[in-house]
Amino acid sequence: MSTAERVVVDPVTRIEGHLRIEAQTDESGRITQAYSAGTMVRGIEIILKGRDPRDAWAFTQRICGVCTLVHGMASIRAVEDALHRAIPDYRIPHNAELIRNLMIAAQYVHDHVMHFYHLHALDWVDVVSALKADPKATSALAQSLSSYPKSSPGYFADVQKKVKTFVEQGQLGIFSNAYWGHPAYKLPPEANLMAVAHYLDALAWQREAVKLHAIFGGKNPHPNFVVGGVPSPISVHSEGGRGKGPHFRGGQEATAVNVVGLQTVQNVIRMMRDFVDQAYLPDILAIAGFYKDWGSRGEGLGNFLSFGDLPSKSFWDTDSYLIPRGVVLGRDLSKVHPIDLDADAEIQEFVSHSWYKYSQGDATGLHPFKGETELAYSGPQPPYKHLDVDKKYSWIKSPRWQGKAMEVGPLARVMVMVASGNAQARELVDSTLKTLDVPVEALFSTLGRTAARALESKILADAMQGWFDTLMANIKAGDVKTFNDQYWDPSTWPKHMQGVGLQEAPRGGLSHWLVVDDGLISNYQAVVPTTWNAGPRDAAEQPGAYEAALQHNHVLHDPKQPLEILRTVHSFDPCLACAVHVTDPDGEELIQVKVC
Amino acid sequence: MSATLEKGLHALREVIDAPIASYFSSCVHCGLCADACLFHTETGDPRYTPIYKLEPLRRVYEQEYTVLGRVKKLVGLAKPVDDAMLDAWQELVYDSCTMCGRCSLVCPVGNDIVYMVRKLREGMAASGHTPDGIRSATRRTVEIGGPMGLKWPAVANVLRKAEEATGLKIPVDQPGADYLVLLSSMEIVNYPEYIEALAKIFHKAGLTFTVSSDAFEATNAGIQIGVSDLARTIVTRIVEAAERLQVKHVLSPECGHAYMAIRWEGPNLIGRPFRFEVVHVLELLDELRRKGVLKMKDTFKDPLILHDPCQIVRRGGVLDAPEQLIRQVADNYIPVVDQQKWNWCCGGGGGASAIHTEEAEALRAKAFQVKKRQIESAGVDTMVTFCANCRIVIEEAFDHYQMDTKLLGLTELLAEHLED
Amino acid sequence: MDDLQLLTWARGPGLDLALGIFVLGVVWRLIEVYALGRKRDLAPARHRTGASGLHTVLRRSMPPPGMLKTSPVSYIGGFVFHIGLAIIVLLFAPHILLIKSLTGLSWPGLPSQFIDMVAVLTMIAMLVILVDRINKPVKRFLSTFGDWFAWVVTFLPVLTGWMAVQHLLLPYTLMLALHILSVELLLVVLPFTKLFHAITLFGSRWYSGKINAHKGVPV
Amino acid sequence: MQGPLIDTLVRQGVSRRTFLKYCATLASMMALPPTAGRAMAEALAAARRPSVIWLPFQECTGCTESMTRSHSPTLEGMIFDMVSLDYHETLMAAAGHQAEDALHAAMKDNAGKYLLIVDGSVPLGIDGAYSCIAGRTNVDLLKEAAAGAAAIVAMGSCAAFGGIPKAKPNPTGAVAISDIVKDKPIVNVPGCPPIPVVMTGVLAHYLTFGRLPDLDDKLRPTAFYGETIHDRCYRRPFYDQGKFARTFDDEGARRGWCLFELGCKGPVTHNACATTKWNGGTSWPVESGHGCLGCSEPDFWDAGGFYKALSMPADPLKMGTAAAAVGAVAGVAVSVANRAKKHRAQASHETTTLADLEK
Amino acid sequence: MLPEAIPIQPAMEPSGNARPLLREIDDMLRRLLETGEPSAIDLSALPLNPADLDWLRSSLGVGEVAARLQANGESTFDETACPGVWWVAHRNEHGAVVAQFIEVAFVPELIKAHPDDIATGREQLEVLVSGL
Repeated sequence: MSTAERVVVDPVTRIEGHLRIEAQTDESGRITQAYSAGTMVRGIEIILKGRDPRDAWAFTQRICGVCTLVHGMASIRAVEDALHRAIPDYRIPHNAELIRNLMIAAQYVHDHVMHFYHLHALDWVDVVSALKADPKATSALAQSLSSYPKSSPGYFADVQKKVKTFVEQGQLGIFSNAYWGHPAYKLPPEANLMAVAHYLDALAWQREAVKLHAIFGGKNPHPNFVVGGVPSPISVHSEGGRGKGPHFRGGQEATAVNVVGLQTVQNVIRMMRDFVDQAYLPDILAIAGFYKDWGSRGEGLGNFLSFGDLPSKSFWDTDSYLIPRGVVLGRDLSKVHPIDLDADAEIQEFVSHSWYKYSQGDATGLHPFKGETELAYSGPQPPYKHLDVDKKYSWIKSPRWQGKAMEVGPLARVMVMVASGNAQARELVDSTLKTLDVPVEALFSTLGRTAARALESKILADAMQGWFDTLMANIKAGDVKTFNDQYWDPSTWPKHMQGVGLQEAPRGGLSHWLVVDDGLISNYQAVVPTTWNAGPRDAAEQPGAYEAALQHNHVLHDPKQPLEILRTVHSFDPCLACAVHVTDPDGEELIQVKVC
Repeated sequence: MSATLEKGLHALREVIDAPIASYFSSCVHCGLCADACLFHTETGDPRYTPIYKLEPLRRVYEQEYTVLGRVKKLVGLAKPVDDAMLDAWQELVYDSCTMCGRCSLVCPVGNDIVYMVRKLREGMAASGHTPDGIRSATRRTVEIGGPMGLKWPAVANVLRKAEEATGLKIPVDQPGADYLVLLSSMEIVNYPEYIEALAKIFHKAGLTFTVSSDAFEATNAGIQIGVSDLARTIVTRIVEAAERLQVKHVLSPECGHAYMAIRWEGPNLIGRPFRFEVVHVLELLDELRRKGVLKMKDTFKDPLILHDPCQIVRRGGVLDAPEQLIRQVADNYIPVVDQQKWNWCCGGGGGASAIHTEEAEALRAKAFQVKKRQIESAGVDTMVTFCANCRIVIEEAFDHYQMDTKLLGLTELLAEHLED
Repeated sequence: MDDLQLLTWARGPGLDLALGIFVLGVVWRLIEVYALGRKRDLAPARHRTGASGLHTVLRRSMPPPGMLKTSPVSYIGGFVFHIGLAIIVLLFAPHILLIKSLTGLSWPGLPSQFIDMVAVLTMIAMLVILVDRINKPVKRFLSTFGDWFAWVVTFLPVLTGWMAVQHLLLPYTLMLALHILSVELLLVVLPFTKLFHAITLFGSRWYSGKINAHKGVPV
Repeated sequence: MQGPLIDTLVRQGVSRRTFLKYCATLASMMALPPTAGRAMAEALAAARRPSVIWLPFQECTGCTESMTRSHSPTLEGMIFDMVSLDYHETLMAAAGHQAEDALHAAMKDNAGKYLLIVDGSVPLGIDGAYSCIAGRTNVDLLKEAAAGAAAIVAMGSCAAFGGIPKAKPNPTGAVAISDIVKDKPIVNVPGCPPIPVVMTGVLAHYLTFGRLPDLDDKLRPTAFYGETIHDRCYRRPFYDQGKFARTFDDEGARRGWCLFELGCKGPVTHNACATTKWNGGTSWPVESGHGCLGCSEPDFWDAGGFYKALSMPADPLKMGTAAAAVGAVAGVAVSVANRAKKHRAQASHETTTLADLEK
Repeated sequence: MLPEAIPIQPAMEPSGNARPLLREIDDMLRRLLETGEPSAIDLSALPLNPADLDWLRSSLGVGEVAARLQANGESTFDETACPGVWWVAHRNEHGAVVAQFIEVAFVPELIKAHPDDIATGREQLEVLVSGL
């Protein structure tokens, strides 16, 4: 093995945004220290200042085009929460909550599937090895796992032929120069072929899945939202018509949410359940079976936070959430700690190792309502080889809950669900552990994180049908209200208000903190999942979730091919544009850099 | 001190008020007022467009009372009002304007143009830009007592003759009478039968009246020329006489400007309301008609039309009485198209009839064509009016055009057919 | 600056500026005009003048008897163009929204094809009026630079608005920006040109009505 | 109709008719004449999969996500059959040094021939340090990659026009690709994100004809950006009839009436949403009920707010009250002066006598 | 509950934009007869609403030939009552119409077999023949 060295992975690919990992290894190749850095900023929080809060969703939505819904939703909720805090009887129509749930859940399932097959799978699946597979054996394997219809030998032979042609042409494109043949790849050729086939299937599947967003939001990526409900009126009319009850409009005098559109939604829900049940979950279990050793590395923090989401009644009724709100500390699933959103010391962001400056000193932590966003870039002048990790080294801030670093995301949610007593979650976790024949500790790992993503996809895909049925029942009963226009006009708002928009995004707990003065945004802070997970060390030198996970039991086979780093980092599903969204327009910083 | 440009501008600065400012701000140069002005319609000369006649006033307003105008003046973009301009405008403001007020009626933005002409004449007069004829009429009125230079003995003579003709007493300087009867020189000289008619009617109605030897003249050339100071002098005579004689009413004669002067301008000239009521003779007659006092012994048979004098009807507000009265006496009254407040001027009001230059007379004659057409299209040989000035102007025009149309005074016509 | 930026400027700072100058100018000019005051008429009124000022404000919108025949272009053209302008300004849905955002008041609009037709009629009427001004001796004689200028600044918003809707000559965005800018030009110059009649007209008619009603003449 | 692509397709079981049909539909979408489908097929069939390098700068990955939603051709169709996507951070298997190596190899092997696709704007503030990949600034990477490119596709509004990073106050000094690269053919494919079929259509056109499609003055393909949303909107008849949705949930909204009053920017937005729709023709923003944000126009973020109708003020009007006050003060000042002047004139009135009338 | 449970009420009227196409088609037919040159109208590129298309379709009538192509979804080639005028509709795998043409030709372009495909067919045939 090699000598101790600094392994740099930049760009970390198959993620959203620009992430850089620097890992210090010892002589054995074991990672002793890991540093996670976001290397791109746009300054969206600053851009938002002085704008109409109703417009904010469109800006924040562009924080990320992958989890394309979550920032828009969080922003909408922030404005609504501000209104609700100021005007307690301010409410969102039930249909709007249901449609939002459907859109959020669709985002989860879509995002998780795409993450697994297109961003994460190539860490576990060797495409080149698939060429050696026997299509017949692959078919047998596939049929043994699930009832997924595309499992004939001919189907796999076709896929193999396609890949073969592709490889033989010599233009490998996106598959070129990868770690093919790395000894850490452990799947047999047949499993690889099956995964490659599902890689392609999932691409086709996801195109259909997003149609749910297109129906309600007009398009995907970046569907539309509106403060006070959803901007997708239901095309029914109650006057005239035959018999009782509402009638759907068709033709020109209609919106997308007509009988055809709702049928599409129903189809998408069915398709999502089918794919999760027949492909995603079985594939995860099958692949995980070959990588059980990853059940003992990559955990890191052991602290999990969930803001909760998917209300059956109202977002302000936290008891009606499908995903509960709370914190699990130190793997202790017996206790769920409550979260106080408004206490100054509860949620704070630190910039000790981030390129920002706080007016009260960089060692302090600030509650997001009082958050500051003044930049102090002090990194090396590009082009650079290494970041100075002892000082500041990232555009990402370090959020903490009661001073502790937290992991957010699917694993955190499943842990909080389990700890809160969600029966389906418990059952799924138990059966997964049993199928894989691994101890409960294996949950707290890179493997557990990737599996949790699949488990919650199942929980959500199942829940979607219920929300859809309720929506249809409401429509049938004549309730087609989807938007509350009562406080639409900012001139009807109180002069000062503030609110927080929470959302459990696919990558974890997301919070947008909004302060409004005279109908315009005076402060906007987005504390996003990847900030929690990918943030650098804080004032107390506590590492962030990525860093802690990488420092947990990783030995690199070959520092030149740091596949192990990718596996653990990808298990978090990094979304860097989300994490890095602030900067300062101050021109003087230019000079500072030159001085450095 | 004599008339100067500065004095004229000074006078204009005094009279410009909010309505004038509003009117000038509203004018859109649509030119519709031209269609309402007989001097334009009969000549086709665009200079006779009423609003154009006000250009000096407009310039003074703009340059003195608007910031933009002042700035324009400062940087030399505004043409100042000078003597040459006023000289050129004299014809437009006097010869070709009878202050008939028809233009004020048609202006789509509501500009009261004649209101402004009256004010502009203050400046024209003060700066010495007035026609000789009006000026001498004014002089005669102020110095002698009437525009024609008539003195009391001559009047007394006429009154005596009327007493003889009617056999009725015409009281002079009789205090406490119901009515102080005012006359106009023209009536006294040209239409003495008016006085006879009045005497008969008062007698019939059982009302008392008197004539004042100090204030028999009703016309007021000061208003026509546009000098309020002189107009005040003239009207004050009447006011003093009426208040001295403690009459309840002052009876304005048929003459239009006289009525305008005493009824509408009078109180404003002396700066206080009168202690008596001013009544136009037709108003009185109409009231008597309504009371049934005015009974006719016979009627006038020939078809006839009515000429409504501007200052009494359109500008004076005596709207309905003339037609009611003519219907009382005439069998074949033919209403013309432009009647009552829409009537066309005779062409000699506002002092114009006093201008005796060749050009002014030719212009008047030309302007009369509108009346001529009215008479011809009605196909009548008789026209009735109730303003001495109109009668003179119309008869001159009849002569000019060699028309043999008969022109009658309304009051005399009534008196002639009055039940004995 | 590209066309959308120009449009945004026109809708934003440009509009603010233009409306500011307009409001400033109107308030200033109104005070300038009406603070000159007038003397009370001491002659006793023939009868109470009541709402005569208001009557005149309304009555003067109709042509006097006979005048329609003598000046058909002025009246019919004027009617078509003024009513057309009013319809376009007050009953075209996008304009109603502007009015709503300025005043909070709104009402239903008319179909855009109708507005379109009205715009064409309005422009034809304005062109006829322009030709009339050139041809008719009185109008030509009275016309000053201000009259031609006022015609142009009034015509431009209608023309640009119509062309924007019809997608003529320039891209819609740019044409819309020009339309809004032309309206802003109109707003800016209105208080300082004869276009101010749009406001003083009411005062002028009211004065006429009052002054004449005092004598008993409805005008 | 022969060549490596068609051979590949045939070997993969894709018939010539399928391919022709694909070309015909693509030509239809690109508003090319019906005969162009045939030409396209001939050209595409003969093409060797050209190298495509996709560089992400200040972006949100929405453009890439949108590309994955492409229905015809599909992303996998593109990657396997049409182009050789040699560098794309979100999709590529390799990472770190291996990714960089792949990039450099592609640039070297295809020098002067590869198509460079860029999403995201490029920050110029603090010498570009606001956005770095592998320790190098975006502007540095862009210049290097552009030098060897045959043409550049600025994918999405950020790359095309600066997009959201350039929104006021543009904290990072973000600029569009065309602000930096001046010596290469550039096609802007704006949209936030662009419509997948537009993205693939532009690529297909380039592959077919070896040059960029006809562009407008903003370097957008006229086939897709030639008309406004409003002109092709299925709700246009309601606009013409004066039927408008007044809230997002009134009867008009449910009947699909025009969204102009709710701030739709369709009239000033050049894009093909109304005709191509989104996500395989499922819907598009206006059909679902939200007005067009105008996302394919330069600086649409600063165009006055998404819920303000185009005829409404873009900014709060601030001057009105102040102007009225100033106007009142000015007016009062002027009128005080005017009245003083008039009173002076009246006070200094000299009675006019008969003698005065004579000049 | 399924959305089908709720009845649908379509409403649409023709805009009249389809009418002028008939003249154009007539001109194209004349050209086909005189020069043998086929031509096509891309219906998706025209401002036609579904009612317009219905009107056009029913105006042109139904002819004798109807062909179907299964390639990446179904395509239909229907001869109208005017021989030589074909109604061509391309659908994707989900059955949604992605492009629609009126093709004026003796036989629609896409129906003709390509010489290369025929050659391939012959090769297959030869295998069969040799196996006899």
